[in-house]
Amino acid sequence: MGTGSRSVIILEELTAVVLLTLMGAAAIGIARQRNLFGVVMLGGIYSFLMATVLVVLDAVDVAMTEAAVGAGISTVLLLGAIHLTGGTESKPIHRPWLPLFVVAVTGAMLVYGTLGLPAFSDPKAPIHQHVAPRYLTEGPEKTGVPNVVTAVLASYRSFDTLGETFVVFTAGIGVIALLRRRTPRRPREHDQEDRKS
Amino acid sequence: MSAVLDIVSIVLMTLGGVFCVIGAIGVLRMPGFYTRMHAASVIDTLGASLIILGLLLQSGFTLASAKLVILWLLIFFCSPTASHSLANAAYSRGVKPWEPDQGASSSSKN
Amino acid sequence: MMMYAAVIGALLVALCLLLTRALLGPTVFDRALAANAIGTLAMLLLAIFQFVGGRPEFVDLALVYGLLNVVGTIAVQKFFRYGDLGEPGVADEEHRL
Amino acid sequence: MLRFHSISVVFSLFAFWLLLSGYFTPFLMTLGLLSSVAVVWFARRMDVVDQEGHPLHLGRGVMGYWPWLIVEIVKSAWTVSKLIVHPHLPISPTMLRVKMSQQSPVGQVVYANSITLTPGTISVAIEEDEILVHALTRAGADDLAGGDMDRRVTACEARS
Repeated sequence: MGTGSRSVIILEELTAVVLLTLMGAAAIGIARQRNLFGVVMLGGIYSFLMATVLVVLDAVDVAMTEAAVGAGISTVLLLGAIHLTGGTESKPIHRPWLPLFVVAVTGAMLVYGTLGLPAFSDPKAPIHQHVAPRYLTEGPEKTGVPNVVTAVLASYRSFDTLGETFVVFTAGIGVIALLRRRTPRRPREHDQEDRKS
Repeated sequence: MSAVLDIVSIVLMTLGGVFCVIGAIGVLRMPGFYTRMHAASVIDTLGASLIILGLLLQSGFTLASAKLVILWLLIFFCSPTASHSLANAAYSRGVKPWEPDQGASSSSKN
Repeated sequence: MMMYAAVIGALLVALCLLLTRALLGPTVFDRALAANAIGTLAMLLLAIFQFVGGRPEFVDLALVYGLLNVVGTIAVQKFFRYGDLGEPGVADEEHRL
Repeated sequence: MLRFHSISVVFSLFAFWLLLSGYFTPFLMTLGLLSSVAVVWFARRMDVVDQEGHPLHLGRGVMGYWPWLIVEIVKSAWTVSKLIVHPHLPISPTMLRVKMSQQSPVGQVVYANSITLTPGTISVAIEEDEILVHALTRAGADDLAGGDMDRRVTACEARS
Protein backbone atom coordinates (compact mmCIF):
# COMPACT_ATOMS: atom_id res chain seq x y z
CA MET A 1 0.00 0.00 0.00
CA GLY A 2 2.58 2.51 -1.17
CA THR A 3 0.51 5.56 -0.33
CA GLY A 4 0.44 4.84 3.40
CA SER A 5 2.63 6.48 5.97
CA ARG A 6 5.41 4.76 7.90
CA SER A 7 3.12 3.72 10.77
CA VAL A 8 0.76 1.94 8.42
CA ILE A 9 3.63 -0.07 7.01
CA ILE A 10 4.79 -1.05 10.50
CA LEU A 11 1.23 -2.03 11.44
CA GLU A 12 0.91 -4.16 8.32
CA GLU A 13 4.25 -5.86 8.78
CA LEU A 14 3.48 -6.64 12.41
CA THR A 15 0.11 -8.10 11.48
CA ALA A 16 1.65 -10.17 8.71
CA VAL A 17 4.31 -11.53 11.08
CA VAL A 18 1.73 -12.48 13.73
CA LEU A 19 -0.51 -14.13 11.15
CA LEU A 20 2.39 -16.03 9.62
CA THR A 21 3.38 -17.28 13.08
CA LEU A 22 -0.17 -18.47 13.66
CA MET A 23 -0.07 -20.18 10.27
CA GLY A 24 3.10 -21.96 11.34
CA ALA A 25 1.38 -23.13 14.53
CA ALA A 26 -1.61 -24.33 12.50
CA ALA A 27 0.70 -26.19 10.10
CA ILE A 28 2.49 -27.96 12.98
CA GLY A 29 -0.92 -28.84 14.39
CA ILE A 30 -1.93 -30.30 11.03
CA ALA A 31 1.26 -32.35 10.86
CA ARG A 32 0.78 -33.75 14.37
CA GLN A 33 -2.92 -34.45 14.01
CA ARG A 34 -3.94 -38.07 13.41
CA ASN A 35 -7.68 -37.41 13.19
CA LEU A 36 -8.35 -36.37 9.60
CA PHE A 37 -11.45 -34.34 10.47
CA GLY A 38 -9.26 -32.27 12.72
CA VAL A 39 -6.83 -31.89 9.82
CA VAL A 40 -9.60 -30.59 7.55
CA MET A 41 -10.71 -28.10 10.20
CA LEU A 42 -7.18 -26.85 10.83
CA GLY A 43 -6.65 -26.66 7.07
CA GLY A 44 -9.65 -24.37 6.80
CA ILE A 45 -8.22 -22.18 9.55
CA TYR A 46 -4.87 -22.13 7.73
CA SER A 47 -6.58 -20.94 4.55
CA PHE A 48 -8.44 -18.17 6.36
CA LEU A 49 -5.19 -16.95 7.90
CA MET A 50 -3.40 -17.20 4.53
CA ALA A 51 -6.09 -15.15 2.80
CA THR A 52 -5.85 -12.52 5.52
CA VAL A 53 -2.07 -12.34 5.03
CA LEU A 54 -2.61 -11.89 1.29
CA VAL A 55 -5.00 -9.02 1.93
CA VAL A 56 -2.48 -7.42 4.26
CA LEU A 57 0.07 -7.74 1.44
CA ASP A 58 -2.49 -6.05 -0.84
CA ALA A 59 -3.06 -9.01 -3.16
CA VAL A 60 -6.84 -8.78 -3.01
CA ASP A 61 -7.64 -11.03 -5.97
CA VAL A 62 -5.30 -13.80 -4.80
CA ALA A 63 -6.85 -13.57 -1.35
CA MET A 64 -10.28 -14.00 -2.90
CA THR A 65 -9.12 -17.13 -4.71
CA GLU A 66 -7.44 -18.50 -1.58
CA ALA A 67 -10.58 -17.98 0.48
CA ALA A 68 -12.83 -19.53 -2.15
CA VAL A 69 -10.61 -22.49 -2.98
CA GLY A 70 -8.76 -23.10 0.28
CA ALA A 71 -11.42 -22.47 2.86
CA GLY A 72 -14.53 -23.14 0.80
CA ILE A 73 -14.19 -25.79 -1.87
CA SER A 74 -11.31 -27.86 -0.55
CA THR A 75 -12.94 -28.28 2.88
CA VAL A 76 -15.99 -29.74 1.21
CA LEU A 77 -13.96 -31.89 -1.18
CA LEU A 78 -11.71 -33.22 1.58
CA LEU A 79 -14.75 -34.15 3.67
CA GLY A 80 -16.14 -36.01 0.69
CA ALA A 81 -12.82 -37.80 0.27
CA ILE A 82 -12.74 -38.72 3.99
CA HIS A 83 -16.20 -40.18 3.63
CA LEU A 84 -14.88 -42.52 0.93
CA THR A 85 -11.73 -43.49 2.79
CA GLY A 86 -11.46 -43.28 6.56
CA GLY A 87 -11.36 -40.85 9.42
CA THR A 88 -7.95 -41.50 10.92
CA GLU A 89 -4.46 -41.48 9.52
CA SER A 90 -2.52 -44.68 10.10
CA LYS A 91 0.83 -44.46 11.82
CA PRO A 92 3.74 -44.35 9.36
CA ILE A 93 5.76 -47.56 9.25
CA HIS A 94 9.13 -45.89 9.59
CA ARG A 95 10.23 -42.46 10.71
CA PRO A 96 9.87 -39.96 7.87
CA TRP A 97 13.42 -38.63 8.06
CA LEU A 98 14.11 -38.77 4.31
CA PRO A 99 10.97 -36.82 3.33
CA LEU A 100 11.77 -34.30 6.04
CA PHE A 101 15.27 -33.90 4.61
CA VAL A 102 13.94 -33.44 1.04
CA VAL A 103 11.37 -30.91 2.20
CA ALA A 104 13.92 -28.98 4.28
CA VAL A 105 16.40 -28.81 1.39
CA THR A 106 13.71 -27.72 -1.07
CA GLY A 107 12.48 -25.08 1.34
CA ALA A 108 15.99 -23.79 1.92
CA MET A 109 16.57 -23.58 -1.84
CA LEU A 110 13.33 -21.66 -2.31
CA VAL A 111 14.27 -19.22 0.43
CA TYR A 112 17.71 -18.86 -1.18
CA GLY A 113 15.96 -18.16 -4.48
CA THR A 114 13.94 -15.33 -3.01
CA LEU A 115 17.18 -13.58 -1.96
CA GLY A 116 17.81 -12.78 -5.62
CA LEU A 117 14.40 -11.21 -6.11
CA PRO A 118 13.89 -7.44 -5.95
CA ALA A 119 12.55 -6.16 -2.62
CA PHE A 120 8.82 -6.40 -1.95
CA SER A 121 6.88 -3.58 -3.68
CA ASP A 122 10.09 -2.07 -5.06
CA PRO A 123 9.01 0.36 -7.81
CA LYS A 124 12.22 -0.28 -9.78
CA ALA A 125 11.62 -4.02 -9.99
CA PRO A 126 11.54 -5.36 -13.58
CA ILE A 127 7.94 -6.48 -13.23
CA HIS A 128 6.86 -2.88 -12.73
CA GLN A 129 8.83 -1.64 -15.75
CA HIS A 130 7.53 -3.59 -18.75
CA VAL A 131 3.90 -4.46 -19.33
CA ALA A 132 2.37 -3.53 -15.98
CA PRO A 133 2.35 0.25 -16.62
CA ARG A 134 0.91 -0.37 -20.07
CA TYR A 135 -1.91 -2.47 -18.68
CA LEU A 136 -2.60 0.11 -16.01
CA THR A 137 -2.61 3.16 -18.30
CA GLU A 138 -3.98 1.79 -21.54
CA GLY A 139 -6.07 -1.11 -20.27
CA PRO A 140 -9.32 0.68 -19.51
CA GLU A 141 -9.45 2.55 -22.86
CA LYS A 142 -8.30 -0.32 -25.05
CA THR A 143 -10.51 -3.02 -23.57
CA GLY A 144 -13.41 -1.03 -22.17
CA VAL A 145 -13.31 -3.09 -18.96
CA PRO A 146 -13.24 -0.91 -15.84
CA ASN A 147 -11.41 -3.39 -13.62
CA VAL A 148 -7.74 -3.90 -14.48
CA VAL A 149 -7.57 -7.49 -13.22
CA THR A 150 -10.63 -8.40 -15.25
CA ALA A 151 -9.18 -6.58 -18.26
CA VAL A 152 -5.98 -8.60 -18.08
CA LEU A 153 -7.70 -11.91 -17.43
CA ALA A 154 -10.61 -11.62 -19.82
CA SER A 155 -9.17 -9.48 -22.57
CA TYR A 156 -5.36 -9.53 -22.81
CA ARG A 157 -5.09 -13.15 -21.76
CA SER A 158 -8.54 -14.35 -22.71
CA PHE A 159 -7.36 -17.51 -24.50
CA ASP A 160 -5.20 -18.37 -21.52
CA THR A 161 -8.21 -17.91 -19.24
CA LEU A 162 -10.37 -19.97 -21.57
CA GLY A 163 -7.89 -22.83 -21.34
CA GLU A 164 -7.74 -22.49 -17.59
CA THR A 165 -11.50 -22.61 -17.37
CA PHE A 166 -11.49 -25.82 -19.39
CA VAL A 167 -8.92 -27.33 -17.06
CA VAL A 168 -10.87 -26.33 -13.96
CA PHE A 169 -14.13 -27.56 -15.47
CA THR A 170 -12.60 -30.91 -16.36
CA ALA A 171 -11.08 -31.20 -12.91
CA GLY A 172 -14.46 -30.42 -11.36
CA ILE A 173 -16.15 -33.13 -13.41
CA GLY A 174 -13.41 -35.56 -12.41
CA VAL A 175 -13.82 -34.75 -8.72
CA ILE A 176 -17.59 -35.09 -8.87
CA ALA A 177 -17.23 -38.41 -10.66
CA LEU A 178 -14.84 -39.64 -7.98
CA LEU A 179 -16.67 -38.38 -4.91
CA ARG A 180 -20.20 -39.09 -6.04
CA ARG A 181 -21.91 -41.58 -3.78
CA ARG A 182 -25.00 -43.77 -3.88
CA THR A 183 -24.53 -44.51 -7.53
CA PRO A 184 -25.84 -47.93 -8.44
CA ARG A 185 -22.75 -48.65 -10.51
CA ARG A 186 -20.26 -48.57 -7.64
CA PRO A 187 -20.71 -52.12 -6.27
CA ARG A 188 -20.04 -53.56 -9.73
CA GLU A 189 -16.85 -51.55 -10.05
CA HIS A 190 -15.69 -53.00 -6.75
CA ASP A 191 -16.44 -56.48 -8.00
CA GLN A 192 -14.41 -55.90 -11.13
CA GLU A 193 -11.51 -54.62 -9.09
CA ASP A 194 -11.70 -57.66 -6.86
CA ARG A 195 -11.67 -60.00 -9.81
CA LYS A 196 -8.73 -58.21 -11.35
CA SER A 197 -6.61 -58.23 -8.25
CA MET B 1 -17.24 17.25 14.01
CA SER B 2 -15.02 14.78 12.25
CA ALA B 3 -12.73 14.58 15.27
CA VAL B 4 -15.68 13.66 17.50
CA LEU B 5 -16.78 11.06 14.95
CA ASP B 6 -13.25 9.65 14.87
CA ILE B 7 -13.13 9.33 18.65
CA VAL B 8 -16.54 7.69 18.83
CA SER B 9 -15.57 5.22 16.14
CA ILE B 10 -12.25 4.42 17.83
CA VAL B 11 -14.07 3.78 21.10
CA LEU B 12 -16.66 1.57 19.39
CA MET B 13 -14.05 -0.45 17.52
CA THR B 14 -11.84 -0.89 20.57
CA LEU B 15 -14.85 -2.03 22.59
CA GLY B 16 -15.68 -4.47 19.82
CA GLY B 17 -12.12 -5.75 19.90
CA VAL B 18 -12.35 -6.15 23.68
CA PHE B 19 -15.53 -8.19 23.32
CA CYS B 20 -13.84 -10.34 20.66
CA VAL B 21 -10.99 -11.04 23.08
CA ILE B 22 -13.47 -11.82 25.88
CA GLY B 23 -15.32 -14.22 23.61
CA ALA B 24 -12.04 -15.88 22.62
CA ILE B 25 -11.04 -16.19 26.29
CA GLY B 26 -14.42 -17.79 26.90
CA VAL B 27 -13.92 -20.26 24.06
CA LEU B 28 -10.59 -21.21 25.60
CA ARG B 29 -11.74 -21.23 29.20
CA MET B 30 -15.23 -22.70 29.22
CA PRO B 31 -15.58 -26.38 30.05
CA GLY B 32 -17.50 -28.49 27.57
CA PHE B 33 -18.51 -27.95 23.99
CA TYR B 34 -21.91 -26.25 24.40
CA THR B 35 -20.69 -23.74 26.93
CA ARG B 36 -17.92 -22.75 24.52
CA MET B 37 -20.53 -22.05 21.87
CA HIS B 38 -22.10 -19.40 24.12
CA ALA B 39 -18.76 -17.66 24.38
CA ALA B 40 -18.27 -17.78 20.60
CA SER B 41 -21.65 -16.13 20.05
CA VAL B 42 -20.39 -13.08 21.96
CA ILE B 43 -17.82 -12.62 19.17
CA ASP B 44 -20.41 -13.07 16.46
CA THR B 45 -22.90 -10.62 17.90
CA LEU B 46 -21.50 -7.86 20.07
CA GLY B 47 -17.87 -7.93 18.93
CA ALA B 48 -18.61 -7.95 15.21
CA SER B 49 -21.46 -5.42 15.50
CA LEU B 50 -19.42 -2.87 17.42
CA ILE B 51 -16.49 -3.10 15.02
CA ILE B 52 -18.72 -2.79 11.97
CA LEU B 53 -20.52 0.16 13.60
CA GLY B 54 -17.16 1.83 14.16
CA LEU B 55 -16.16 1.28 10.54
CA LEU B 56 -19.55 2.62 9.42
CA LEU B 57 -18.85 5.90 11.21
CA GLN B 58 -15.52 6.04 9.38
CA SER B 59 -16.89 5.38 5.93
CA GLY B 60 -19.70 7.90 6.05
CA PHE B 61 -22.46 7.64 3.46
CA THR B 62 -20.85 5.74 0.59
CA LEU B 63 -21.06 2.45 -1.24
CA ALA B 64 -18.65 1.03 1.35
CA SER B 65 -21.11 1.70 4.15
CA ALA B 66 -23.85 -0.11 2.24
CA LYS B 67 -21.49 -3.07 1.93
CA LEU B 68 -20.75 -2.91 5.65
CA VAL B 69 -24.47 -3.00 6.41
CA ILE B 70 -24.83 -6.06 4.16
CA LEU B 71 -21.86 -7.63 5.97
CA TRP B 72 -23.58 -7.00 9.29
CA LEU B 73 -26.83 -8.49 8.00
CA LEU B 74 -24.90 -11.50 6.73
CA ILE B 75 -23.38 -12.08 10.16
CA PHE B 76 -26.76 -11.70 11.82
CA PHE B 77 -28.56 -14.06 9.48
CA CYS B 78 -25.90 -16.68 9.01
CA SER B 79 -24.13 -16.99 12.36
CA PRO B 80 -27.17 -18.42 14.21
CA THR B 81 -27.73 -20.85 11.35
CA ALA B 82 -24.14 -22.04 11.54
CA SER B 83 -24.21 -22.24 15.36
CA HIS B 84 -27.48 -24.14 15.38
CA SER B 85 -26.27 -26.65 12.82
CA LEU B 86 -23.05 -27.09 14.79
CA ALA B 87 -24.93 -27.66 18.04
CA ASN B 88 -27.39 -29.94 16.32
CA ALA B 89 -24.63 -32.03 14.76
CA ALA B 90 -22.84 -32.32 18.10
CA TYR B 91 -26.09 -33.28 19.84
CA SER B 92 -26.98 -35.89 17.25
CA ARG B 93 -23.46 -37.32 17.57
CA GLY B 94 -23.98 -37.69 21.29
CA VAL B 95 -21.75 -34.94 22.69
CA LYS B 96 -22.91 -34.67 26.29
CA PRO B 97 -23.39 -31.27 27.88
CA TRP B 98 -20.93 -30.49 30.64
CA GLU B 99 -22.26 -30.55 34.18
CA PRO B 100 -20.61 -29.03 37.24
CA ASP B 101 -20.24 -32.29 39.18
CA GLN B 102 -19.10 -34.36 36.22
CA GLY B 103 -15.58 -32.98 36.05
CA ALA B 104 -13.75 -31.31 33.24
CA SER B 105 -14.23 -34.04 30.68
CA SER B 106 -16.78 -33.51 27.98
CA SER B 107 -15.13 -35.43 25.21
CA SER B 108 -16.95 -38.08 23.30
CA LYS B 109 -16.51 -39.89 20.07
CA ASN B 110 -15.69 -37.59 17.23
CA MET C 1 -4.27 5.63 10.74
CA MET C 2 -2.87 4.33 14.01
CA MET C 3 -6.39 4.45 15.37
CA TYR C 4 -6.92 0.99 13.95
CA ALA C 5 -3.90 -0.41 15.79
CA ALA C 6 -5.80 -1.16 19.02
CA VAL C 7 -8.60 -3.10 17.37
CA ILE C 8 -6.21 -4.98 15.07
CA GLY C 9 -4.12 -5.95 18.08
CA ALA C 10 -7.21 -7.14 19.94
CA LEU C 11 -8.33 -9.22 16.97
CA LEU C 12 -4.88 -10.79 16.66
CA VAL C 13 -4.90 -11.73 20.35
CA ALA C 14 -8.35 -13.26 19.92
CA LEU C 15 -7.07 -15.17 16.88
CA CYS C 16 -4.22 -16.62 18.94
CA LEU C 17 -6.63 -17.77 21.68
CA LEU C 18 -9.02 -19.35 19.21
CA LEU C 19 -6.20 -21.11 17.39
CA THR C 20 -5.13 -22.56 20.74
CA ARG C 21 -8.62 -23.95 21.20
CA ALA C 22 -8.56 -25.35 17.66
CA LEU C 23 -5.25 -27.07 18.35
CA LEU C 24 -6.36 -28.40 21.75
CA GLY C 25 -9.64 -29.87 20.56
CA PRO C 26 -10.70 -32.14 22.22
CA THR C 27 -13.66 -32.99 19.98
CA VAL C 28 -13.85 -32.19 16.31
CA PHE C 29 -16.80 -29.91 17.05
CA ASP C 30 -14.59 -27.72 19.23
CA ARG C 31 -12.26 -27.36 16.28
CA ALA C 32 -15.14 -26.54 13.96
CA LEU C 33 -16.39 -23.95 16.43
CA ALA C 34 -12.95 -22.36 16.61
CA ALA C 35 -12.67 -22.42 12.81
CA ASN C 36 -16.01 -20.67 12.46
CA ALA C 37 -15.04 -18.02 15.00
CA ILE C 38 -11.66 -17.53 13.28
CA GLY C 39 -13.53 -17.05 10.01
CA THR C 40 -15.62 -14.30 11.61
CA LEU C 41 -12.53 -12.62 13.03
CA ALA C 42 -10.69 -12.88 9.71
CA MET C 43 -13.69 -11.24 8.06
CA LEU C 44 -13.56 -8.34 10.49
CA LEU C 45 -9.79 -8.07 10.07
CA LEU C 46 -10.23 -7.90 6.29
CA ALA C 47 -12.85 -5.18 6.55
CA ILE C 48 -10.57 -3.16 8.83
CA PHE C 49 -7.56 -3.60 6.56
CA GLN C 50 -9.47 -2.25 3.59
CA PHE C 51 -9.93 0.90 5.67
CA VAL C 52 -6.30 0.99 6.75
CA GLY C 53 -5.26 0.80 3.11
CA GLY C 54 -7.64 3.62 2.29
CA ARG C 55 -9.79 1.63 -0.12
CA PRO C 56 -12.99 0.97 1.80
CA GLU C 57 -14.87 -0.04 -1.35
CA PHE C 58 -13.15 -3.43 -1.26
CA VAL C 59 -15.19 -4.55 1.74
CA ASP C 60 -16.98 -7.00 -0.56
CA LEU C 61 -14.01 -9.30 -0.13
CA ALA C 62 -15.04 -9.64 3.51
CA LEU C 63 -18.56 -10.39 2.31
CA VAL C 64 -17.37 -13.25 0.11
CA TYR C 65 -15.39 -14.47 3.07
CA GLY C 66 -18.42 -14.49 5.32
CA LEU C 67 -20.44 -16.44 2.79
CA LEU C 68 -17.67 -19.03 2.42
CA ASN C 69 -17.35 -19.33 6.16
CA VAL C 70 -21.01 -20.21 6.45
CA VAL C 71 -20.88 -22.62 3.52
CA GLY C 72 -17.88 -24.38 5.05
CA THR C 73 -19.44 -24.65 8.50
CA ILE C 74 -22.75 -25.93 7.17
CA ALA C 75 -20.95 -28.49 4.99
CA VAL C 76 -18.95 -29.75 7.98
CA GLN C 77 -22.06 -29.94 10.14
CA LYS C 78 -24.08 -31.66 7.47
CA PHE C 79 -21.32 -34.20 7.13
CA PHE C 80 -21.30 -34.97 10.83
CA ARG C 81 -25.05 -34.95 11.12
CA TYR C 82 -25.67 -37.35 8.27
CA GLY C 83 -22.22 -38.79 7.64
CA ASP C 84 -22.54 -37.57 4.11
CA LEU C 85 -22.57 -34.32 2.16
CA GLY C 86 -25.67 -35.57 0.43
CA GLU C 87 -27.33 -34.57 -2.76
CA PRO C 88 -30.55 -32.62 -2.47
CA GLY C 89 -33.56 -34.72 -3.25
CA VAL C 90 -31.86 -38.04 -2.64
CA ALA C 91 -32.39 -38.39 1.09
CA ASP C 92 -35.54 -36.80 2.50
CA GLU C 93 -34.12 -36.43 5.99
CA GLU C 94 -31.77 -33.73 4.75
CA HIS C 95 -34.60 -31.25 4.44
CA ARG C 96 -34.98 -31.14 8.18
CA LEU C 97 -31.73 -29.34 8.76
CA MET D 1 -47.04 -16.38 -7.12
CA LEU D 2 -43.83 -18.10 -8.13
CA ARG D 3 -43.50 -15.74 -11.10
CA PHE D 4 -43.79 -12.74 -8.79
CA HIS D 5 -41.20 -14.31 -6.55
CA SER D 6 -38.78 -14.86 -9.39
CA ILE D 7 -39.06 -11.21 -10.39
CA SER D 8 -38.37 -10.05 -6.84
CA VAL D 9 -35.39 -12.39 -6.65
CA VAL D 10 -34.06 -10.89 -9.90
CA PHE D 11 -34.37 -7.44 -8.40
CA SER D 12 -32.62 -8.37 -5.16
CA LEU D 13 -29.82 -10.04 -7.09
CA PHE D 14 -29.45 -7.01 -9.32
CA ALA D 15 -29.36 -4.72 -6.30
CA PHE D 16 -26.64 -6.93 -4.82
CA TRP D 17 -24.72 -6.83 -8.11
CA LEU D 18 -24.88 -3.02 -8.17
CA LEU D 19 -23.71 -2.93 -4.57
CA LEU D 20 -20.70 -5.11 -5.22
CA SER D 21 -19.66 -3.65 -8.57
CA GLY D 22 -20.35 0.03 -8.02
CA TYR D 23 -20.43 0.68 -11.77
CA PHE D 24 -23.36 2.66 -13.04
CA THR D 25 -22.71 2.85 -16.79
CA PRO D 26 -25.63 1.64 -18.94
CA PHE D 27 -23.67 -1.13 -20.70
CA LEU D 28 -22.35 -2.73 -17.51
CA MET D 29 -25.70 -2.37 -15.76
CA THR D 30 -27.36 -4.20 -18.65
CA LEU D 31 -24.82 -6.99 -18.31
CA GLY D 32 -25.50 -7.17 -14.57
CA LEU D 33 -29.24 -7.33 -15.11
CA LEU D 34 -28.80 -10.03 -17.74
CA SER D 35 -26.66 -12.11 -15.42
CA SER D 36 -29.19 -11.82 -12.58
CA VAL D 37 -31.96 -12.92 -14.94
CA ALA D 38 -29.80 -15.82 -16.11
CA VAL D 39 -29.11 -16.91 -12.53
CA VAL D 40 -32.80 -16.90 -11.65
CA TRP D 41 -33.63 -18.74 -14.87
CA PHE D 42 -31.10 -21.44 -14.02
CA ALA D 43 -32.38 -21.58 -10.46
CA ARG D 44 -35.96 -22.05 -11.67
CA ARG D 45 -34.88 -24.81 -14.01
CA MET D 46 -33.12 -26.43 -11.05
CA ASP D 47 -36.29 -25.90 -9.00
CA VAL D 48 -34.57 -24.12 -6.13
CA VAL D 49 -36.61 -20.89 -6.11
CA ASP D 50 -39.13 -21.13 -3.33
CA GLN D 51 -41.04 -19.06 -0.82
CA GLU D 52 -38.81 -20.01 2.09
CA GLY D 53 -35.56 -18.78 0.60
CA HIS D 54 -37.01 -15.38 -0.03
CA PRO D 55 -39.60 -14.61 2.64
CA LEU D 56 -41.02 -11.34 1.36
CA HIS D 57 -44.19 -11.70 3.37
CA LEU D 58 -42.38 -11.33 6.69
CA GLY D 59 -41.07 -7.85 5.88
CA ARG D 60 -43.28 -5.57 7.95
CA GLY D 61 -43.63 -7.65 11.09
CA VAL D 62 -39.90 -8.17 11.47
CA MET D 63 -39.16 -4.44 11.48
CA GLY D 64 -40.86 -4.03 14.85
CA TYR D 65 -39.21 -7.13 16.31
CA TRP D 66 -35.61 -6.33 15.46
CA PRO D 67 -34.95 -3.36 17.79
CA TRP D 68 -36.20 -5.40 20.74
CA LEU D 69 -34.05 -8.34 19.70
CA ILE D 70 -30.94 -6.18 19.37
CA VAL D 71 -31.42 -4.72 22.85
CA GLU D 72 -31.92 -8.26 24.16
CA ILE D 73 -28.72 -9.45 22.42
CA VAL D 74 -26.65 -6.62 23.87
CA LYS D 75 -27.99 -7.29 27.37
CA SER D 76 -27.29 -11.01 27.29
CA ALA D 77 -23.91 -10.57 25.58
CA TRP D 78 -22.95 -8.31 28.47
CA THR D 79 -24.11 -10.93 30.98
CA VAL D 80 -22.14 -13.68 29.24
CA SER D 81 -19.03 -11.50 29.02
CA LYS D 82 -19.20 -10.86 32.75
CA LEU D 83 -19.47 -14.60 33.35
CA ILE D 84 -16.44 -15.28 31.16
CA VAL D 85 -14.13 -12.85 32.92
CA HIS D 86 -15.39 -13.87 36.37
CA PRO D 87 -12.54 -15.68 38.15
CA HIS D 88 -14.72 -18.57 39.34
CA LEU D 89 -16.68 -19.03 36.11
CA PRO D 90 -20.10 -19.21 37.84
CA ILE D 91 -21.99 -21.07 35.14
CA SER D 92 -24.83 -23.55 35.59
CA PRO D 93 -25.50 -25.05 32.17
CA THR D 94 -28.96 -26.48 31.65
CA MET D 95 -30.86 -28.17 28.87
CA LEU D 96 -34.52 -27.28 28.63
CA ARG D 97 -37.43 -27.66 26.26
CA VAL D 98 -39.29 -24.55 25.17
CA LYS D 99 -42.74 -24.53 23.61
CA MET D 100 -43.14 -22.79 20.25
CA SER D 101 -46.44 -21.10 19.55
CA GLN D 102 -45.59 -20.16 15.95
CA GLN D 103 -47.60 -21.73 13.15
CA SER D 104 -45.45 -21.33 10.05
CA PRO D 105 -42.00 -22.89 9.58
CA VAL D 106 -40.56 -19.44 8.89
CA GLY D 107 -41.87 -18.15 12.22
CA GLN D 108 -40.35 -21.14 14.00
CA VAL D 109 -37.03 -20.53 12.27
CA VAL D 110 -37.13 -16.88 13.34
CA TYR D 111 -37.75 -17.94 16.94
CA ALA D 112 -35.06 -20.63 16.96
CA ASN D 113 -32.55 -18.29 15.34
CA SER D 114 -33.37 -15.53 17.82
CA ILE D 115 -32.66 -17.97 20.64
CA THR D 116 -29.33 -18.89 19.09
CA LEU D 117 -28.40 -15.32 18.29
CA THR D 118 -28.83 -14.29 21.91
CA PRO D 119 -25.61 -15.23 23.69
CA GLY D 120 -26.24 -17.58 26.58
CA THR D 121 -28.89 -19.68 24.85
CA ILE D 122 -28.56 -21.99 21.85
CA SER D 123 -31.28 -23.95 20.14
CA VAL D 124 -29.90 -27.45 19.80
CA ALA D 125 -32.73 -29.39 18.19
CA ILE D 126 -36.30 -28.88 17.06
CA GLU D 127 -38.85 -31.56 17.94
CA GLU D 128 -42.47 -31.12 16.84
CA ASP D 129 -43.49 -27.87 18.56
CA GLU D 130 -40.67 -27.73 21.09
CA ILE D 131 -37.13 -26.46 20.89
CA LEU D 132 -34.37 -28.13 22.85
CA VAL D 133 -32.32 -25.25 24.22
CA HIS D 134 -28.96 -25.25 25.95
CA ALA D 135 -28.62 -22.33 28.35
CA LEU D 136 -25.41 -21.17 29.97
CA THR D 137 -27.03 -20.26 33.29
CA ARG D 138 -30.14 -21.24 35.19
CA ALA D 139 -31.24 -17.58 35.15
CA GLY D 140 -31.01 -17.40 31.36
CA ALA D 141 -33.03 -20.59 31.09
CA ASP D 142 -35.74 -19.18 33.36
CA ASP D 143 -35.81 -15.99 31.30
CA LEU D 144 -36.43 -17.95 28.14
CA ALA D 145 -39.02 -20.21 29.76
CA GLY D 146 -40.95 -17.05 30.67
CA GLY D 147 -41.91 -16.95 27.00
CA ASP D 148 -41.50 -13.24 26.29
CA MET D 149 -39.53 -13.85 23.08
CA ASP D 150 -41.96 -16.51 21.95
CA ARG D 151 -44.90 -14.10 22.30
CA ARG D 152 -43.09 -11.37 20.39
CA VAL D 153 -42.15 -13.63 17.48
CA THR D 154 -45.73 -14.92 17.26
CA ALA D 155 -47.01 -11.35 17.32
CA CYS D 156 -44.65 -10.35 14.52
CA GLU D 157 -45.73 -13.41 12.56
CA ALA D 158 -49.37 -12.44 12.99
CA ARG D 159 -48.79 -8.83 12.00
CA SER D 160 -47.25 -9.66 8.65
